[in-house]
Amino acid sequence: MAEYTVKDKLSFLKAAAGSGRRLLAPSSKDGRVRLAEVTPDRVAFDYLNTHLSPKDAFFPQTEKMLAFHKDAAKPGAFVYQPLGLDKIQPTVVFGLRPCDARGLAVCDRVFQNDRFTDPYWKTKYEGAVKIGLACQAPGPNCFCTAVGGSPFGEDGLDVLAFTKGEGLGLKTLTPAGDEFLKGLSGLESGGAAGEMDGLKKAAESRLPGPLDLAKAQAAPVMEIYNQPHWKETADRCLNCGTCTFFCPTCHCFDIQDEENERGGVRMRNWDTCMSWLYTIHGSGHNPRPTKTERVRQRFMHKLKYIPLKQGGACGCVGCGRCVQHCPVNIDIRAVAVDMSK
Amino acid sequence: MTSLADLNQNIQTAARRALADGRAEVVFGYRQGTAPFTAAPHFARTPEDCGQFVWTSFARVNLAAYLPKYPGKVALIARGCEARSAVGQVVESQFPRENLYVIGVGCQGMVDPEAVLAREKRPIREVTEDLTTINLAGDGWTASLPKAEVLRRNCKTCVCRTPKDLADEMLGGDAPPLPADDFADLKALAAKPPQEKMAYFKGLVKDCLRCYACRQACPLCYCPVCFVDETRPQWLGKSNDAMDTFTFHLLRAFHCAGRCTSCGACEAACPMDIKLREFNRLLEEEVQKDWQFVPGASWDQKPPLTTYRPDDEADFIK
Amino acid sequence: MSDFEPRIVAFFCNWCTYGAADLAGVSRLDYPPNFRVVRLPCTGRLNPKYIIEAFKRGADGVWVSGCHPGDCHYIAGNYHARRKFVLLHHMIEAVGVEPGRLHFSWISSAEATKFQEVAREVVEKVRASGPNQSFRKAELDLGLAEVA
Amino acid sequence: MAKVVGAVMVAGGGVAGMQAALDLANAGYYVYMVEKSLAIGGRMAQLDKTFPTNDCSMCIISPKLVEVGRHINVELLTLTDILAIDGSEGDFKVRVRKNPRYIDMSKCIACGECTKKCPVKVGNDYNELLDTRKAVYVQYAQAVPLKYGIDAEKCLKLTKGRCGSCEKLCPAKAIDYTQKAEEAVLNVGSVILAPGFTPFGPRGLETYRYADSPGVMTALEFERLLGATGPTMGHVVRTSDHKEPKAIAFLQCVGSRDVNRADNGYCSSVCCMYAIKEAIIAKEHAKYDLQVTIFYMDIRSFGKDFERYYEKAKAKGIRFVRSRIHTIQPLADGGLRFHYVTDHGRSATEDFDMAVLSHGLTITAETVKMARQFGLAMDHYNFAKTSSFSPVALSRPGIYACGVFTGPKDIPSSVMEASAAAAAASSKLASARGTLARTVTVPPPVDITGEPPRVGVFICHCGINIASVVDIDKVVEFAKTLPFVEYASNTMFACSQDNQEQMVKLIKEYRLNRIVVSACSPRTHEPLFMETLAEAGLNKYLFEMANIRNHNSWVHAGNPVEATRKAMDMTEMAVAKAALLAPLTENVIDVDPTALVIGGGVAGLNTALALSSQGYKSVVVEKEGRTGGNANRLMSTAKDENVAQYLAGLQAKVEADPNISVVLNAEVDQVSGFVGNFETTLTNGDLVKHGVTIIATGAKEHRPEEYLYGQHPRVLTHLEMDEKFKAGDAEVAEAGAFVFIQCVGSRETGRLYCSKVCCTHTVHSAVTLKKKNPKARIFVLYRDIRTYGQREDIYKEARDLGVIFVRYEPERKPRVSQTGGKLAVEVHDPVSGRDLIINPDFLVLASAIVSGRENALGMKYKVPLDEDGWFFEAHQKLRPVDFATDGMFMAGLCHYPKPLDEVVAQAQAAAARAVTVLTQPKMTVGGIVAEINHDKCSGCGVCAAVCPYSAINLDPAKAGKAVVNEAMCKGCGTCAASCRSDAPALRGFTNAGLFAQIAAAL
Repeated sequence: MAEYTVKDKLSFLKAAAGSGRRLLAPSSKDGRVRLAEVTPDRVAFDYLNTHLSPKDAFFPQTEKMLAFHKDAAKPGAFVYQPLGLDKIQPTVVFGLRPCDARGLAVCDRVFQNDRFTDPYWKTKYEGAVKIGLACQAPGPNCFCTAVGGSPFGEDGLDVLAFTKGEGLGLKTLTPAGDEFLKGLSGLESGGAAGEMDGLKKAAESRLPGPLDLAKAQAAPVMEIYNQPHWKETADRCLNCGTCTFFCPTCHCFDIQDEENERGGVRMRNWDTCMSWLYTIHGSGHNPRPTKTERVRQRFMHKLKYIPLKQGGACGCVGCGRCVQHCPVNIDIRAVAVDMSK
Repeated sequence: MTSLADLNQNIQTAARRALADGRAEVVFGYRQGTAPFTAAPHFARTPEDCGQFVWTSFARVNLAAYLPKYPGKVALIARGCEARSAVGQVVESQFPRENLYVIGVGCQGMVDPEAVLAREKRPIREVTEDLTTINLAGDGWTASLPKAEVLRRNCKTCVCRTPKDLADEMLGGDAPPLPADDFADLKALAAKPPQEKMAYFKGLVKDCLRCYACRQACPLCYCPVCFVDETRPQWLGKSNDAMDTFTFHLLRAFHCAGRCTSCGACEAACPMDIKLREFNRLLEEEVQKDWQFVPGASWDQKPPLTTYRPDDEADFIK
Repeated sequence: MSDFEPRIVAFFCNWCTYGAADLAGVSRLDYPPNFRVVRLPCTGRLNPKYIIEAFKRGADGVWVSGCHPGDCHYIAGNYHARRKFVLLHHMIEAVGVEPGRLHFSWISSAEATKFQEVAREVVEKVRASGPNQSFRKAELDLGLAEVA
Repeated sequence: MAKVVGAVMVAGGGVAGMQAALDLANAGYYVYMVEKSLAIGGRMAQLDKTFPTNDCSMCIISPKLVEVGRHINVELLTLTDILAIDGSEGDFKVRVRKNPRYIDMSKCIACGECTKKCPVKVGNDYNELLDTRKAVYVQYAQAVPLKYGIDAEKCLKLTKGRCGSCEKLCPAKAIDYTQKAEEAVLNVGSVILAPGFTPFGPRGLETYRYADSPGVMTALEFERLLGATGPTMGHVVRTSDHKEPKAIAFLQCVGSRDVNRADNGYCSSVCCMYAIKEAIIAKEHAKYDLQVTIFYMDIRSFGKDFERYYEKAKAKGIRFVRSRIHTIQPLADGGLRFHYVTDHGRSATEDFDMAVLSHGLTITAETVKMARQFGLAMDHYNFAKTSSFSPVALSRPGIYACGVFTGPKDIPSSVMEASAAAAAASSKLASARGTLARTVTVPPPVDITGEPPRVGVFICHCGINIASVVDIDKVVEFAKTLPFVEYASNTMFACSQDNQEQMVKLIKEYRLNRIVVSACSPRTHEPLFMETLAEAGLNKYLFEMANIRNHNSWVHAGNPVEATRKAMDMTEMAVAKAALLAPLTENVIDVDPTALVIGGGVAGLNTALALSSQGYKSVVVEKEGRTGGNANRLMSTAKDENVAQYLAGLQAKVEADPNISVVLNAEVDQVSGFVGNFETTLTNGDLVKHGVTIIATGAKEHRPEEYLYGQHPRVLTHLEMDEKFKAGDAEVAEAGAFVFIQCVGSRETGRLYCSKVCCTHTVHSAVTLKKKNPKARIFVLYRDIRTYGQREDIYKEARDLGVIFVRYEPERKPRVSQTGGKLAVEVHDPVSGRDLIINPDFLVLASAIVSGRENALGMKYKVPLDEDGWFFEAHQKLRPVDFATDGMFMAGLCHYPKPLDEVVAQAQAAAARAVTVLTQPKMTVGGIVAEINHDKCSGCGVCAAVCPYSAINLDPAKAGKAVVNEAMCKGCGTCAASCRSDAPALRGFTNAGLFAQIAAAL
């Protein structure tokens, strides 16, 4: 893998934007930073993290999957037509925080694995060069280090960048990253890795130490499942689902058809396990009838089921969004402590 | 009241007393949050639990939202809006009055984190408060702001800062009353051309994620199945379609009409900081004007959409 | 806009306005054919969401009509309806739906001429408001253009 | 009685006749409803609005018309005259003549094509001759039966053998010029006469210039002028020049209270109120500030809510002038100059643009002739004679009356009497109940559970009514393409008998399980098609109609393209809804055939007796230690009938009646249940199970706080004075001077109603005193004397006997003082302008009747009270003894103050209404009613709060969720529209169905 430096962030972004790929990067709009298609001059650097997680770039809130309409030739029959897949463009995503990149990697293992592949995700995710921007000044709610990550983490990224004066230090992490940077002009080779180590240590030192999840991860599922603290946490949970909408690893969706007299569109929308409706069966039976089951599901999923299914990778990446936004201050760190008691 | 510590002490004492007297099996209040600008609803069942109660300006929810069908006797450490919402729960048969004990607290208003962040751009690592100010600390700096300058918008026009008339017991001093919402901005907007009004209201909700945190936080939204979750017929699309989203907000506001106590929990819970109350305020103004009704003002009131007067005015009807 | 023919959904209570429309028919009082009537037992049955649904589906106007206050076949259904109408009417106009789109009236089963007059007025006012473009759901994009 | 026939003839199809017919038919008797004209409806069908609620008259009788027209046990004989009544109670033979209509009722589809070419124009009596109709005509647009008829006297074909255009035009081939009159004999057990009235014709009163001044019209003409279906569609204009009047005057008592010119000494009871109503409506209709003046003698707003109505009129700027106009002088511009003497004796002149004569109610010569022929006693005004204690029984046993036939009265009183007449007329027929009444049997509906919708669509041509405008074939072809449509076809007349049979066949052949008919209005034809479905073995609710005639072809005749498109849309909407319809079940519940009567006064006892005559048991609960209530204290009625004797007889009858048990010293404690199955626990611990409840809790005499009442032993209330009379009090007998003060506690702030009985009571007492002691000086201090109806006679008698009436203004009430025990009454006489001082031996206060304010009782049975504390009926005009809550009725003073004869009538009426429930061993409930989905219900109670029928409860046994009582739900759907989470669904009008209709509409 290679390392580069650039003297001027803007010229780097201009080069990236001129690569033939669409540039997605953090930018500020209405006082909030979001990942969006922007011109290089509007890319933001003075942000802790994007307001929403970057998952919507690969898994949008509403994704139109296919359309169907009545077959004029054959009464009673319908013609199906995929929507959108062919419109997906190669992208370069700049400015992903390492925690979020790690979150996307968790999602990636859900949407593509040995059992099935989601073409919408795959096309977008694999079609994107993901350039991370390391956190040199982590925020008050950040705890990536507590869940095995780092402000300079590399999981899920093709390139890791860090701010170096007016310029950037860059380190490629994958062949795709290598290839992308190779094609750009204005990059100087070397001069990044050494500095990065020091910055990484400094940043990590400002973050909390690891959560002790060992006990929770070692214990049988049902032991954790039956712990008494769930009800107590659920008592104050509103089931508002804000945590799931903001979580970079939450990936649940609901497929809906919308129709008119001529045909219809099939779309998938973000869904949330906090919702009563999420698990209701056609029969009317609901296996997660109360808040307690739903709250337990979310935390078990993050801290127990994902690690079980994804070879120990934690389902929480410590971005801190849920801690910041939860209106009733349900703090996943505290839940993790409860689970490990 | 001389200090926040005294008030906290009084709250804890009152809570313990309510448990000891058998007036309550559980006391609803708040405890300190684990992150800046947060507070956690706290449900105390033992005298020890009561020790965690604090007065906070960072409550983002309305404790009355927990009342519907809550088993057993509850003491509610209530701000004015929470007391009014509790009245609504009782009036709407969601919680029996005899199981409710209201410990009212004079309230100077909740702090809007966005307003603080607009004033203080440096990363804030710690937030504390006393009676009238909030204290901020960052990397090597501290600062203070008067609460009155960074209040949540709903708190700036609160008509029930001191819920004396609703509380079974009052703590803290009276909070000086504020002028009620005069809806001047809405009146000005009403004079604008339709396109501008539509652009304004659609613009408000353009970022809505349809997460329904507003609904979940709202003490009025206790329906077992919300109209947006209707499936037979499913008449409201689930996507981020602008009209579906707009419809959700319009109808939710309609459902809150004559019931909303302006507690602001919807806006405080909204992770996209949408000014949701603009929709509610439209109807609040109308309810006050047409029926002189103030939700949650008395235990025996009839919400305006459950009653009528034969001579109700409706000039627009041909 | 001159050839614009508005599409209007009308909600009539069975006992008064639906009857007035029947009587208008008996009396051969003509009016524009732009509205389609949904018959309800009472305006009390009118859930406000029906009005929004009609607009969402692209109606250019909505007309609600029932018994005069005091004449309700069900004693008080229209009194309760009236309170809902007050709020809905206010809200719909406040959020920027043109004032000419949503109409309410009380027309008794004997008022065939009033029915005719109001029918004409409603259609003309909706026509003057033009096609409903802002308070409706966008047409579903079935991707048909690409197929063709 | 040897033979008892379980049928009753009701003569007269006005509102009273209709009510009597329905009550009898619903109680298990077969009813012949005989109507002279083309259609039922009577005078009420002519009214625009009704006082004091300003209800639309047609809107409120229309459902009643339809009910009578469709009732399986009411046989409607229109154009029918009664020739003779032979036989006796239990077994009358009534000879009738059915006159020809010249139109085959079974074929006429009421399309009106026949009128188009009819060359004959005739004065339209429905509009009081203010416009014209054709010789072939329908009486009015909503007439029942909605069938045309030919005016034999005017028709060219029938009179001169020419024309015949209607026969050529009729698409249904219904015209039959060869019809002849037929005679028939009806065998009935009793007869109810409800011939109604004709308004007094003012042509003979030259003073009012009605005959020669177009600006002068009668009130009924003015009513038609106000009517939306009237000659000017409600636009108030002077008919001669179509000018909008600036000032209108109403002249009261035209042909009433007038023995000099009209020979009608009685008060017509309704004119003050209808004049106020017409004045209010006229002002509402005028888009400008119309000046309205009412010239009156006394304003008689004595009924429930009338006084408020009067005050409202004053507040609206209607001017009231106490004077009788002596001359009207027509002006050149069509205006009118009034000359009159003011209340203060001064002459005045004033110009108006129009004058409305508030003409009284009179009995027609035809009715008089009939009454004589049938051997009925009449009073000197030709009203049928009755007693106060049996107010609906006429002099010939077995013949009963209701409405204006027995005296002038308003609609609620007529309706009350109608129900009373139904009770009285069936009181001797109980043994034959159900012997002639018919029931329908339909095959049990097939189970369609699990079947996908298979919709059959029938598009009606309605002759040329639809087909001449709408391209029917196109609509049929379109219907075939709609989802779930299995069959679609056209039909010439969907409602014809042969098509009905065809539909039954097709339903079976194609296994259709939803039916859509695109034709005319469901308001008139839905029941017919629903019956057809039932005959075909389909649940009758699996039906939907599209009204492509009234709402389409008839109003878009000039635009066939759009009309066809609209017909397609309407059919699509109907199909969309039909596909989602579910079969609705109707369940039966048992009815406990017992009544609980709360209150043992004259009202309660009469109700119990009337119920007993029908074989039903009742429990009468009386809170005092004796029955009789206020009647225990009354002396005599206005007709001088002895109340004590009557009461003793009544009590003895009750005592002897095995069907009645009286519980004294007890009240209602706890209540549960609903119509058919109430359970009431009394304060003595008794549990009463009952199917109906009659509230007859009476009222109280107000205890005055003025005029030295309670401070001087000779200041008495009416009831106290009556007790002295009854006791033969010597001091009263010897006294030489009496003063009566009227309106003590009535018609003032806080009690803004007239107590109705006090004026009559006062003049009756005055007359009694004068007769005993002609030298006694008697003064009546009054505001308006309200001796309505024939009671006016005793007012006149009192004046003739020398009783002195002095009017006082409420702002200058009489002042009462005492000096050394001697009373002095000082009153300002506005006529002379002087103050009078009278020293009476007795001062009698006509004290108000006040409600017992039975709020607690009301809460227990979930029935409301009005702001004055009177129990609030389901409808002030047409359901004066019913509560909105099923199975609940009221009688007597708890409803409103009223004299004994009206109390008895209302008591009998309550019984008749109760019998309509008790007579059904099982009640059918369900159909289009609400149901609650408990998965969606939060138990917030909004549905229960808005339900006008108290049909919804929050059930503690169901976690506080709402439950609908199907027996009480009327299907308005207000609950369903008010619930935020859509927990209630109105069957037949579900969200899914209505959303589907909205979608299909666009």
